[in-house]
Amino acid sequence: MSNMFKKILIANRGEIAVRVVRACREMGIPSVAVYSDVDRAALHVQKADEAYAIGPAAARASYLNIEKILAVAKRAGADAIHPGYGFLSENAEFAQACAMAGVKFIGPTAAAMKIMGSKTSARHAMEAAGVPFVPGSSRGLSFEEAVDVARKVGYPVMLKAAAGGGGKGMRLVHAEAELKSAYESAGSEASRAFDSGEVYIEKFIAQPRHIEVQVLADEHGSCVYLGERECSVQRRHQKVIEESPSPVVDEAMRLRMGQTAVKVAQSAGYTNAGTVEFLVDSARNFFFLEMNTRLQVEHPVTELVTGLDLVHLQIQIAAGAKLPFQQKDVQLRGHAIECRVYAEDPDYHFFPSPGKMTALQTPAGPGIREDSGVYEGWTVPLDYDPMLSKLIAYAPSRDQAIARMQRALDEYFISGIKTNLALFRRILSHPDFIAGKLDTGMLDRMLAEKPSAAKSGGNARIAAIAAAIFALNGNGNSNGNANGAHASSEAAAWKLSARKEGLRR
Amino acid sequence: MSNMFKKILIANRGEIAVRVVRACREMGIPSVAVYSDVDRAALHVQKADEAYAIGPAAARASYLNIEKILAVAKRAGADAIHPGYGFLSENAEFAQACAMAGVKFIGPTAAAMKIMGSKTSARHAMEAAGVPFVPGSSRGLSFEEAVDVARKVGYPVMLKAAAGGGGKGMRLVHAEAELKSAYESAGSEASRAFDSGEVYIEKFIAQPRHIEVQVLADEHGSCVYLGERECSVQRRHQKVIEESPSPVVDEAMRLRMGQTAVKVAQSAGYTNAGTVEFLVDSARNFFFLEMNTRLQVEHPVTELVTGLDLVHLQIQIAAGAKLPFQQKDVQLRGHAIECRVYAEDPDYHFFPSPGKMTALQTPAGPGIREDSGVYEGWTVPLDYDPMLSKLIAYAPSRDQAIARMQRALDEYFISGIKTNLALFRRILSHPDFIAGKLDTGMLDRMLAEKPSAAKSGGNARIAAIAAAIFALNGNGNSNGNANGAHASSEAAAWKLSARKEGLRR
Amino acid sequence: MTFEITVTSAAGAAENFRVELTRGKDGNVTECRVNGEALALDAALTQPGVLSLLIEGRSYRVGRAHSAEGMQIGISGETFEVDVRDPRSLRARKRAGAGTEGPKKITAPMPGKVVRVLAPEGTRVEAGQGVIVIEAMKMQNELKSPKAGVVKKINSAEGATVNAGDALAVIE
Amino acid sequence: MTFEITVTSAAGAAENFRVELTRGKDGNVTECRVNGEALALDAALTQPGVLSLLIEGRSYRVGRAHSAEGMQIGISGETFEVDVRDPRSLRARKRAGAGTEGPKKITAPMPGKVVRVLAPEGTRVEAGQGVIVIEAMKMQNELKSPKAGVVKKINSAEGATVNAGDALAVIE
Repeated sequence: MSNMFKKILIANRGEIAVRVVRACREMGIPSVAVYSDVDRAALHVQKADEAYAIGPAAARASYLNIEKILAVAKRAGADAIHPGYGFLSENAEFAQACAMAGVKFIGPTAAAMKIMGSKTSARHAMEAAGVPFVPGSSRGLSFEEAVDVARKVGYPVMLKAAAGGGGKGMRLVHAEAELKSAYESAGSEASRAFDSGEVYIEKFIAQPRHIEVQVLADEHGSCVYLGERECSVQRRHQKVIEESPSPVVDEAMRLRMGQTAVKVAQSAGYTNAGTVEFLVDSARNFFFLEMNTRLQVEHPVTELVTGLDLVHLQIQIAAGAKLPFQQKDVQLRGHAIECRVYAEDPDYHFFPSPGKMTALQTPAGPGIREDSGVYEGWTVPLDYDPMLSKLIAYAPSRDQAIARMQRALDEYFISGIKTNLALFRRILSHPDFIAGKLDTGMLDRMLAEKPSAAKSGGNARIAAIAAAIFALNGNGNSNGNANGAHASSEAAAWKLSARKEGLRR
Repeated sequence: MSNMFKKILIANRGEIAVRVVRACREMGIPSVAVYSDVDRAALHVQKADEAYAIGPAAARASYLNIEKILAVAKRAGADAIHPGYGFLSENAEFAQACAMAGVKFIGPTAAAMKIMGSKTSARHAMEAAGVPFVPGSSRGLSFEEAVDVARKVGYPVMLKAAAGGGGKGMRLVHAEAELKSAYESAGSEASRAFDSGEVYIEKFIAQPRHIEVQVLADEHGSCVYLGERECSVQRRHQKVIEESPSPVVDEAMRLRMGQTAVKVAQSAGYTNAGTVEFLVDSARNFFFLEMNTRLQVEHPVTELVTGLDLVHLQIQIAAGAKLPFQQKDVQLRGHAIECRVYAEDPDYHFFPSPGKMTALQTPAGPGIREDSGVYEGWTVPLDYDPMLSKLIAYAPSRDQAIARMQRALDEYFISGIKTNLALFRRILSHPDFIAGKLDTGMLDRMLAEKPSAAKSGGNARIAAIAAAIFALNGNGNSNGNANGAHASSEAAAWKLSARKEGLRR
Repeated sequence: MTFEITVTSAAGAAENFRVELTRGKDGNVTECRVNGEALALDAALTQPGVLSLLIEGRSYRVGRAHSAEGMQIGISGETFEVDVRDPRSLRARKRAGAGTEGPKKITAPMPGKVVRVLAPEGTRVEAGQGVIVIEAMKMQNELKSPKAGVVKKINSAEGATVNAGDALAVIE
Repeated sequence: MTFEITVTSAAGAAENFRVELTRGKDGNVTECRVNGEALALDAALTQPGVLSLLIEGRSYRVGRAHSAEGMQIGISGETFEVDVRDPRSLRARKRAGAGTEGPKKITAPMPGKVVRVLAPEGTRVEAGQGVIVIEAMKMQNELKSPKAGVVKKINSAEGATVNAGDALAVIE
């Protein structure tokens, strides 16, 4: 493309920064990483073509510092910025500042972000376009209005922060008696989190699924949808496992959801990649929830079932290219599942577990993709989100994708820090997950169940034998006697062998 | 499936043994590895559910020892054997011995293997079915017959071993004066390699492409083709890079080649996975070359463009299942390229380079699959084929797949032994490769060219700086001061920083 | 040599094993018994901290790590805490007293920053009452008192960075 | 400290660099000059043998390995042989004499098995004539005489296993 970017700055860290660096490399565009003081040795710094320090560990002073990031862009000669997800990715002010600085923001316009950023203003635009909403109010409410609306839609209802996201400022209210205290606490939580205490009310949907549709719109008026993602496996409103397609969406429902998603995007003049989130009730009615105006963490499952590369397409679209295909060209094939690997301890209240990864063995082979931001020996800093990596499995069918993911989890080994790898094994072997019976409360219910201890039976004995062998041989940390090319049959520092025959002597 | 195997023994080593172990794990079937004395610590032994020693390093005493392998199958209770490729995979006697022992051989019947094993007997079956052949003789020839046939088809001609493969016993003959010595040397080479000195003659096709079609046949009469693989990038008749689809095959040609391949398979009563190889001339005429009666090294490129898993399907078919799809369900999408990573020195006559892999960093991320048989610290034995791993890149288009593979090669780092990684970078950036102008002589011509030294300019200077820093800091081998979770900003053992500003002080 | 080993699964189930390994003259293990049962064993250290075990023909790839809590052993995705004791040694069981007698420490379960001291020195607290809040990776975690008593000592000020295992408070 | 460094690309192109690194009192490098030119440099050892370099803002991930031939440096897929000399040291250049004067060794370029001795001791050979055939990984490789002369010594018998760098024969 003649007017492709000369250089792209990635205003992010971790796996997504590495993901975008790889796309830039593949497109022949030099990439610029930025890093805080604790990220000097981070993987994204090592993978990028250029890297510049932008300040202290605290995100506010570095990854959220618009001025510093734009100064680096200018200094390095970057003519575009990819924001990744999180940090500044949904900050309309940043998009605006990029435009002012003559640097292309790879994402939607600030105007479209503003419309979608406030849930109530988004609702106005959508309602006019006939997008289905959960019954409730379409704007921030006074307490008196809240009482009226809640009576009208019927309890239970949800209070939500108008400027919110990520579960903050949300309250479930079962009866009018609870409404006042919930209204107040939601409002004050929203104020603290989003600088706006506005709350609104929605009918509470029992055991809903969270299903979202990926859209892609160019700057010439074309917009397509790329199938859906089922993201119902959540803990504290944070997605844990995502998959595509959804076990509950058939061709007809996909068409309706997709067309609705395109309508949502077009009503806001949306461009680039975005995601339209829906709540789906048990009768498979879907209701618009919100639009995420950025690349999602879980975009790889869509890439695997469509065969497309969303980051390449984001960059092409931002550079002014037309979408290189039409809706009818989009073919979905197979099934993809993603696990978000976090540095947290699922056996101890999901406490975060930063620290040094002393060993790291990652899975590979057929149908396995890993988008990682870490490496063996890296010290995961305590200053940011605990996501280490995304493990994605693709296979012809959902059953095979589950089995493949289990196989990959078996191969995965991380030591030095705690991770949630064992949690995925438990979820993936749960009968409800296997049956595709998912809803946003499923994981919490599963965690409340007693885990079956049966599985460990055999391996505890093996662990004891291994521990004894390690103890017998000092520590087994060094793999000592291997002299370069010499010892072809002596790769290991030591070998032991006890045969029953030996005992008979 | 009700009559699925209870346990599968894998009569192989290296990446393909790991590949099959993974498929077994995904299908819930216990896997049994076998290993020679030098392979005790090999990856396939570590990944399998069970592992048994089968003797000394020499393949004849271990991986080719039918008796020992069947004894292990019996002892472990395996009711099926996957032979991988190489070793016993195309040995009809082994397939027969499995059948006699009541163990299912995952592959075609011994009868079908025998038909395909002799090129001349294969030819008789095919000619009757109307399969196109390179003009020449259809059977072993006396010298006098050879003179006649060569005159009839016209020089240049190829002499080939009837029982051969892999280039052994092949001679190109430009004129009748050369025929006698070529006939004799080809015959004696064939005798040594295949215990049969029979040679036949074919018209020599100048600068042919090698294109092959994957077929899959169940034991109930269904047979499908799964697109083609372009394998023209070869050195000494060994494939180096494979891709699918071929840059030269369009829909119409794919249909004709696919239908021919199915005809070939059916004429021999072929079952399970197989590959029909064709020579393609510059006018895109294709001629049957041979059928490989096993899973090919390069099967992953087909898996990526079809979305299927060939090893799962092999196992299902061998267990008596019907093909779970029809020809019309096979969709090809995107482009896949495979590089065969070998322990050999492309800068020194491609000498093998066994030894200890002291460091190994493998590529990952979008569109990258790695099927590896090695790990960091493994000592690659000198007793077997030098293939370490297969690196496969998938992307929406051929150009993107090439760029993605280059990106992955940039990320790949192996030390301790020599590898051919640099060779792939050279091939993938060659104008003929990029243009898809491939033929089986392309790589030899490229290797005869002087490599452009321009690329190294910048990096030599960086290498010098790095060497100085390593020298200044002793060896930099230990990453010392990292105390578990403590030193979040001190992941590295040491850091240096020299700023120009410092110089001005 | 004989080892008494306690293996605790992630779910908290603990099991005790007695593992006997006998070395021959060449240093090789000639005999392996687990709880008295003889097993065919073949072990190879394939990487630092990674063991390939063949036990009665079954193959296991075992990873080993150390943390503040001791040794962990990972086997195909499961992680176990192991406590290895050589019964001949005089060293007592390392297990800390588990009751509610005497002063108890509150230790940091992870590195982080102290964002709030909920119960300053001298405060009377119930078992399970929050004492200190630490934050890491955008998550706040309340550390609770292990027993009813009085906060005897707070070792960390608000804003301080702490390491995993640091004693942050003492309850008496 | 100043280093004289010869960097040889895989294609055989050699280049010489003079790298000066000056340490400050705290042990940190305060100055980096390459062939006299000052560069902004930031280096971090991220893994054993792996260096992250930022040079004038450009990022490089550099791997280091040792082999029989010396030190290798890998940068984004390219591998260089490097020879580092501290000019103050008296150690002579390690480069072996390259001419055809005097006795020359034939060394094994890889581990393998000697399958055939083509030119036994006492044989007169031409430069480039095969002397010994070794086999590894199913490939036979003929090792050739580096000069015209007489086979003075054969150190390996047929069937022997040899290591990379072993001197297999001497031609005089």
